[in-house]
Amino acid sequence: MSRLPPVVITAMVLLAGFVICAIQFPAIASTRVVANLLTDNAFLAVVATGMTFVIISGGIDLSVGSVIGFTTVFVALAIEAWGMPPWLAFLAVLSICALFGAAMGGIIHHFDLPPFIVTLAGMFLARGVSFLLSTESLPISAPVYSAVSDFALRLPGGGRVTAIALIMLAVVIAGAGLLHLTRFGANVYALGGSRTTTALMGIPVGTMTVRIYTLSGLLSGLAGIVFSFYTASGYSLSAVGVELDTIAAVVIGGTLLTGGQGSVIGTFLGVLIQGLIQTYITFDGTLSSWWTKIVTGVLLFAFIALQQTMITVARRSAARAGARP
Amino acid sequence: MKFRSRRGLAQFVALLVILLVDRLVSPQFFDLRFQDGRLFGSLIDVLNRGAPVALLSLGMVLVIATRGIDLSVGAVMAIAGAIAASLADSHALPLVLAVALGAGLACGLWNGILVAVFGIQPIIATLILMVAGRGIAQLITEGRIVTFTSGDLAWLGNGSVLGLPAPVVILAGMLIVTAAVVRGSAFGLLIEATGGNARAAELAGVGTRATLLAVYAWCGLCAALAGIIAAADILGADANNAGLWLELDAILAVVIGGTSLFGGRFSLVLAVVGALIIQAMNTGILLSGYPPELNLLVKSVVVLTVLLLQSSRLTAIASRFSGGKP
Amino acid sequence: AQLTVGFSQIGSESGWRAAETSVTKQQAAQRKVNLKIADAQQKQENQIKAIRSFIAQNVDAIFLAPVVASGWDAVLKEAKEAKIPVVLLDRDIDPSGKDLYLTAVTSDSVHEGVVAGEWLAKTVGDKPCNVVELQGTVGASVATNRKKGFDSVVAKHANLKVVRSQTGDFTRAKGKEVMESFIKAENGGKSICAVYAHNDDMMVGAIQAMKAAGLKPGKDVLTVSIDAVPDIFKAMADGEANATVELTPNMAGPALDAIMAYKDKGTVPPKWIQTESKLYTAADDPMKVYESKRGLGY
Amino acid sequence: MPLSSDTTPVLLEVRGLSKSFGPLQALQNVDFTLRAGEIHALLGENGAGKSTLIKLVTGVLPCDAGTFRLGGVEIAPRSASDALQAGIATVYQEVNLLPNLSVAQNLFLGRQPTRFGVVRQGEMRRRATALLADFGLDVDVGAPLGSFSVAVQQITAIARAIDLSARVLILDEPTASLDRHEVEILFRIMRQLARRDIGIVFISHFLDQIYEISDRITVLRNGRLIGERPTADLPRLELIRMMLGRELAEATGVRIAASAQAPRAPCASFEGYGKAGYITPFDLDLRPGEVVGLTGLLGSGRTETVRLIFGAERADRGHIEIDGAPARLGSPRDAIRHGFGYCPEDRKTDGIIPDLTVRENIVLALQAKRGLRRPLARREQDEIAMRFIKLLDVRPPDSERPVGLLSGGNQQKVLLARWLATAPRLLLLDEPTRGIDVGAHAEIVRLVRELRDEGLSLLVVSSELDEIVTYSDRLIVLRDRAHVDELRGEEIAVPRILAAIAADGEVRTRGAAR
Ligand SMILES: Nc1ncnc2c1ncn2[C@@H]1O[C@H](COP(=O)(O)OP(=O)(O)OP(=O)(O)O)[C@@H](O)[C@H]1O
Ligand SMILES: Nc1ncnc2c1ncn2[C@@H]1O[C@H](COP(=O)(O)OP(=O)(O)OP(=O)(O)O)[C@@H](O)[C@H]1O
Ligand SMILES: [Mg+2]
Ligand SMILES: [Mg+2]
Repeated sequence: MSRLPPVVITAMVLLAGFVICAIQFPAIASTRVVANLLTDNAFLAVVATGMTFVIISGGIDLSVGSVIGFTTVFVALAIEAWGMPPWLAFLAVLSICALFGAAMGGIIHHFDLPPFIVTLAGMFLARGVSFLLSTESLPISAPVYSAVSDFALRLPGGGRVTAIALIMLAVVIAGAGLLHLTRFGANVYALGGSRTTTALMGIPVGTMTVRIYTLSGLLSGLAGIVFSFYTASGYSLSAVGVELDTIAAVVIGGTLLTGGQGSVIGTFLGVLIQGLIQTYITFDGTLSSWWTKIVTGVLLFAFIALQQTMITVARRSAARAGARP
Repeated sequence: MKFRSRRGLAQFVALLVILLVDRLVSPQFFDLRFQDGRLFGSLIDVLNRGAPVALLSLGMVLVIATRGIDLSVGAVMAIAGAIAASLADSHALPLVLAVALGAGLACGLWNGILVAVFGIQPIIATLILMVAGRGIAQLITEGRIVTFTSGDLAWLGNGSVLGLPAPVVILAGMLIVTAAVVRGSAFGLLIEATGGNARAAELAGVGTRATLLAVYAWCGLCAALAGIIAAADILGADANNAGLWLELDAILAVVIGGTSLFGGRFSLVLAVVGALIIQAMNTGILLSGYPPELNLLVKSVVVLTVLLLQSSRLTAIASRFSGGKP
Repeated sequence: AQLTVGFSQIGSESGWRAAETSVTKQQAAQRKVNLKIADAQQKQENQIKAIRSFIAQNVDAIFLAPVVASGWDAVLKEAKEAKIPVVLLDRDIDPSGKDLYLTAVTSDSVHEGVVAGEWLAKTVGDKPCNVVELQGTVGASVATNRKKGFDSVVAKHANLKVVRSQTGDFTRAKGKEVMESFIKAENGGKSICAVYAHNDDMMVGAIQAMKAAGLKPGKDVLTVSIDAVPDIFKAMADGEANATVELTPNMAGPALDAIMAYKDKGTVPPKWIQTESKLYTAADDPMKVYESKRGLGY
Repeated sequence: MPLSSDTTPVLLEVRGLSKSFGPLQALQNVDFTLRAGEIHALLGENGAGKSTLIKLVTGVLPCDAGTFRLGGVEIAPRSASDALQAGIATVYQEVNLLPNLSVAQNLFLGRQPTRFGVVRQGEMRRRATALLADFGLDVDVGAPLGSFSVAVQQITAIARAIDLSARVLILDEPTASLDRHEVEILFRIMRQLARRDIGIVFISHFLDQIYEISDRITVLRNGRLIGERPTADLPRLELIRMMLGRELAEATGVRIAASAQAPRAPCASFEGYGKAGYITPFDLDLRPGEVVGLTGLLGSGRTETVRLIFGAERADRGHIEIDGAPARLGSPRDAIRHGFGYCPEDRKTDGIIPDLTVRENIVLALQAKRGLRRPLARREQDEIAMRFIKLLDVRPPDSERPVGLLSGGNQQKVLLARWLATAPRLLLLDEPTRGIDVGAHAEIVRLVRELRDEGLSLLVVSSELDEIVTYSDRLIVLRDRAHVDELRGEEIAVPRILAAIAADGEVRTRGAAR
């Protein structure tokens, strides 16, 4: 194989980064830290999986962070204040989020509006509704929550693969399957290639658009539930700015923002790269607020530059290899 | 020509409608009075407070016309403001401005290099500076609000020319300069060609790289100017909050101004109108007296309404119902 | 042996926060404590990550300035299992976590609002007074509490009335913009008797707006705000501000003392170490306070 | 050949179809009748409204007025998928499917074989390979479509439509980028389908092909129906008159060589010029007042040669002399500075800028050459645009129309205009007549000769051998990305070229991925 797929390159970049971090802080190379990486970024990976579909289809969803915030507030209120059984609260909030996504998809398609702005309005709306619901941070004390947070697969070396990490892994695997193995997934790529052409090829573009944003809404809701497990609370200001982290993870994972190319596995690796950057910074522990930001930026740049270089090199050598008759 | 004149109608109508709604929630909205040599009134506030975002959108619209995006403008604002405020009391204004604007230019060039030379996707290339840039700004101020007393710099935020606030005059000047640079030369055509189809433009001899570098640099410059005004306004640089999330407002302004995020055709004036639409909405919210929990809800409804007004699909449906020929 | 303390700081969203960070560093250095600061950039998830990584690094104690009140139980339980004492700084958390931390060094932000309100009530006496309020960030617990405290005083005085209340996001720029619109909406500011701001930064912006509109803050319009950052003392010295309620940036000092006593002698500190919410007015020699506060990194 | 007569049942009936785009009446009260088992050619000049008619029939665009009946039943498709469901499969003009998907996915998009909801990749590839084998195409169906040449993409689109077509198959200029061999295969398959009573609508500007394959012809002009005739009853000249509304001074068929002057000094000469993995090094002299033709099978390296010469691709060996002095061609800008111009073959991705107006597209290269600081005044731009719109007869003659809204052939004319406006000394034309109607075709051939006589140097790629022999003074034959032969003077004739192309005795299948 002379052509390395971008995913492999991203994986190699992640590995290289991990090794470098571990050399500097040996404690990083422990199952505990690796398992924490999964748990801490679980909600991000879930929402990024949905975002991957949206971006590959040529769209973008800025509402995800707010939807997560809304979900945590709703779940907290539903369980604690309105006395809903948790499963019902989850079902309700997932339906609301899916509907919300569907509505945005419908508006984008039927009125031919740019997704960036429609979902930006969605972002304002979801955050606004959570403010209306409650501006306080609400603890959730339902037994499910302590059960879920106590559950963990213990790894040798003190690592704990928590329930939310498992949920996340399941979502990533299911998402990868949906994207890469089904007709639906093929249509998502098709949309990203060209909307008009896809329509001309007889794919119902409108339905697809609605479904894709529904999926993103649904997964944002699920990410919100995961987030509420993570913090055992609901708060209207939670997950502010997560949309940008999510987009960054997706793009670092090799998905083209212009659509048509990318993978869920790549996104997962992108999430881990971001998590690694943060872990590195916390381990360093000497950075002031501003140096934290600067170092985050520099590391982000380093990863992307490394990735870009490797892709260029791979492409060159592929061209070389193709040269021989 | 007919095509041209109809373009932009929706934006001006939207602005007018929002101003009228503002008048409904606040009866004194259109009142203007003259005091201490300058005009006072909510309309002036809309212009004055809208100026920074309008400045950002002047740069942003060029970037978006090339099919790019610049998320770093808010951070660049913070950097320029921090530099200006730290130097203001010890150096002459021209030097202060040169250094702050130079920093903005450098930031823009950095973005441009990542996008044009290294081929990194614009959103991620500028995300790097969005994150690190605010850190740099905070590094300059060490997280404090750096205040200054220099009247020269303060004038840029609080002074007035012929009764109009200085930021408004600066905005108007910048709009004219940008329009002159872009439409007075062939730059505008090259930008639109690059955004419309970069491959084809390159084959037609357009220096697409140079074009990209130039627009990102210009965007950095505009952002720096906005940052200086923001610092001058409050007589201090608040690196933590200056320009925070304003990149989204700027992008919103550009899109409301009818420029597609997929590049190509752009309009400077309409981008500024877009920024004023956003500010008219914000000012209206502040004047309305509704509880702040509602701000975002109102904002989302207004944004959607303005977008729907512009949607060609909706006009088509409407004209079908009214029976008229489109 | 030298103590290592991990400090999960919220971020650097305001001058006060920067001061808290730098004072914490000073206090740790004075006591020769090794301090590790993790800056969470305003995100709870980052704070949780930071605490986990402190646990992984086996620090001697953890300081936490929680960005929100709830959601700490799981991670604090982990800290407890690892036998690492946790001290809350600046803000408290929900009661369910009471036994998960050693002590909390905080001020009572509802009380701060009350102090501000009482000052105003006392100053205006029986005269009717229309107050405009500059709130902090919507949803931020400090904003909610400072509003709650102030409102409780207003409710007791029929002559006090909050006529407008809008968020200024704790920033100068927004404070100025919102105040501009208050002035327009309230008859050129003539019907405004007092401004209450949830922090001093917004008040500094509001003062600028009032001056630009030809009002005389501190005289025509009373001002009261919270935090006691240096710049408000300058305004006070110039007669443009009336009162501020101090939120001390030195939470770490008492916290470090408590931890050291706990580690050395096993002294269990009280569950809540409340810092003083001191009221400053023009009578407190603002210039002197200004000078003394300037070096603290605000 | 199954000749349908008026007694064969009507399959698709279009009545009173009208469509306007703003002030432009693209179609006006057009009727169209397709019978079962017939191959029906739809003809007309560029911009006559052929593609628009197709898009209305398949519901891609809403029509202003008109009815459709399929097999006697009224239908009103509102999207391409409705049309597909009704049994109408279409290859739209210049829609090259989805370059980012694999060939197999493109062929089966929306109807992939699945088991428990999972696409059976192996099965799909097997079927795709078999489907393409019918067209003599042996490609890696797992590779992205975009890595193949335009021709392979075109064949894939045709194969998809043919596999889908239940009752009606519509082909809008399917042969524009195919060579003879593939056209023959396509025609064989079309005849098979017609025998199965499928009705086929065929659009093309190649009159030879029309006479070879079609049973009946409908002609449109300026959005109006001019007439419907059985092909056998319609002489060629009469057909052209119907299409153009005037006589065509048909000079295309005759070969007119350059006036036999002493050969002038080359304006550009390439020596050992090439790029690994792209094209084998070649030597080439280009002289003023001379047309050099490039010919070969699809994928033989013609486009590659031209792109290298224009600097769109950087050579890694060899040198260039321009006017006798060594030069460097690192980018298109370098080439343009030396007075080169290049009309690319893929006008959609490499040529037009759809959002910009005809005027802006025309002046773009000239403006880029002049540089930023010497902007063309609006008046100059209008003047230039109008001059070329007239010269090349661009329709509609509206310089302020976004070029993306022009018909395919007219877009091609705009591209030509772009380069002519720069007054080049060397013009590289890659398939300049693709998708251009007979009238304009003759104009372009005439133009090529005129430019040559004015002293321009031209390098032209064309798959149309009949065309290329009429103006080439020298003809380079390519095979497998190498220049293998050069024909001059009397050697330049179709049979001789065919022999040279297939020198190793067989016409090989092609289409390896990049
Ligand atoms: N979407 C559109 N908007 C505006 N005008 C259009 C649109 N589509 C086509 N037209 C115009 O309608 C006319 C008919 O175009 P059409 O594409 O049907 O021509 P055609 O006969 O297929 O030509 P060609 O042989 O060049 O492909 C042209 O003048 C074209 O500019
Ligand atoms: N196997 C291939 N490897 C690399 N590039 C290819 C390959 N096939 C096609 N291309 C690219 O696709 C485009 C079209 O090439 P094509 O194969 O049609 O070349 P050609 O010899 O010029 O034939 P024609 O001009 O008849 O299309 C060119 O830009 C070429 O670089
Ligand atoms: Mg056509
Ligand atoms: Mg070619």
